[in-house]
Amino acid sequence: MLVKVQQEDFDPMAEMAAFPAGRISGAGGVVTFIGTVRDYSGTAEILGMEIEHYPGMTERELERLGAEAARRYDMLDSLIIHRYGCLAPQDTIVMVAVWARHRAAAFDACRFLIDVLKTRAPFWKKERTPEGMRWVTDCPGCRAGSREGHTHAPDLAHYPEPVMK
Amino acid sequence: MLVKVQQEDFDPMAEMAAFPAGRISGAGGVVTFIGTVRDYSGTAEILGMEIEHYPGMTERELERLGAEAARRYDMLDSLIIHRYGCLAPQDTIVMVAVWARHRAAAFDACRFLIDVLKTRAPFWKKERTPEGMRWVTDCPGCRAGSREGHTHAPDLAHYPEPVMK
Amino acid sequence: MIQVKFFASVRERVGTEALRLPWPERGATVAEVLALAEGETGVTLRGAHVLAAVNLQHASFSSVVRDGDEVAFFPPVTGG
Amino acid sequence: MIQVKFFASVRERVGTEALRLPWPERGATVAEVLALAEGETGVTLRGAHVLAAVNLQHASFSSVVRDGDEVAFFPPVTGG
Repeated sequence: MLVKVQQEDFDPMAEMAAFPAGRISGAGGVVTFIGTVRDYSGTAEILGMEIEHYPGMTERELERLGAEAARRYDMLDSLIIHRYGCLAPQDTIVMVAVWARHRAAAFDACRFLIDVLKTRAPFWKKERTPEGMRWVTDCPGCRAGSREGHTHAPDLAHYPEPVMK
Repeated sequence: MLVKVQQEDFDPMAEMAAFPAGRISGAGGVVTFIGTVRDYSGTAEILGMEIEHYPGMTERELERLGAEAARRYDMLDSLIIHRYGCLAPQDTIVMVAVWARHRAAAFDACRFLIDVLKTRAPFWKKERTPEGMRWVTDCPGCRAGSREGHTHAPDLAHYPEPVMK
Repeated sequence: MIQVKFFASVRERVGTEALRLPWPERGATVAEVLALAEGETGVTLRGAHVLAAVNLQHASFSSVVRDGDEVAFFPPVTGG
Repeated sequence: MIQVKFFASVRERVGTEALRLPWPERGATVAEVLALAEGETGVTLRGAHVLAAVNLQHASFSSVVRDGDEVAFFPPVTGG
């Protein structure tokens, strides 16, 4: 597995082309998710985004997720690249690529990785809107403004179940 | 939707970069499947592959599948490229890319497209092995050598159900 | 007139890519076109793994064929 | 000694990125470290949406902290 956490922009296909061929020989396919900065969020216009992260923990958590995906699915290898810092609309934030002998495992593992990355990897987005900066919150309770009525205590011993075929 | 059926090799990321931006504005992500020629099939070594197709019907069928995916999923647009002719191991055979506002629809639609493409688009693979050429058959009955004991009469009025989230 | 096309392993078994069959005045289904093609080529395809298309669309063997249609016979597809 | 780090909206509320707390000889859980940090900074975090990590791994508030550990507090993550 290869994990990169970086400020610099990247070319997803060049990264895939540069992936060590010996580790994915026998691959029948690769499934890739590429996430980009949208220029809207809800009803607000998004002028840009700042992504904060927890250096050290980020890389470690992404590597754990890559290992967990390899344990769960019949895949050959994976590549995860995630940016931090200042991004503009249309910029690439994240890419996840999974090579496998058969496409079902590649789809399952890629989807698993992006799903758990969003719940476990220590990145935080702050959006720049015409009204100013605001932190993105993905918790329905947070969005509703509740502070005490709900909890953020996930069962951290267990990963979410993958989307099975 | 954009469909290309061609003999020439192609660069998946260049094709994605060239996709009309106006048709995918608002995309939060793109899911891509890229299928490549394996250098083995079962126990046999694969030296190369010839892909035959039905000119005219192929394009039409792929366009129908693209329209069906857009009907089923909250996606923005899709790109399908499929090669025919002589291919070598590691060559790209097919790519399917789906842009969507949210990743779930992009994953679902991309997987739907490659799954139904494999059952409906009129392509036929012939593998070159050290023992000679052989047609690929994806039917368990065919693989077992049965000629009369099973049928190939799919219910053509209905597409297979998509893999739902 | 009916234009008949064959693809892949079906083409190889029949030994030709295409045939032209005279239009049978009483009409015909895909199955009947296949029977006519078998008579013309001397190769039996029925019972093998043959799918059909009419005018570039997948079709069942009971589909009705019209004068001028293009009817194709081929094995299960294996693209992707 | 315990190294405490804050990230994102939690960091902004606390007004600092990091604290060093003396190691409490009787030991401590993550919840107790948070209480010590609240005392130090005068900012209440309990009841807000705060998650924790110990030594770069997600941890629950009942996890035991050891001398020299790095304990981090942050809001729910929003990457990807």
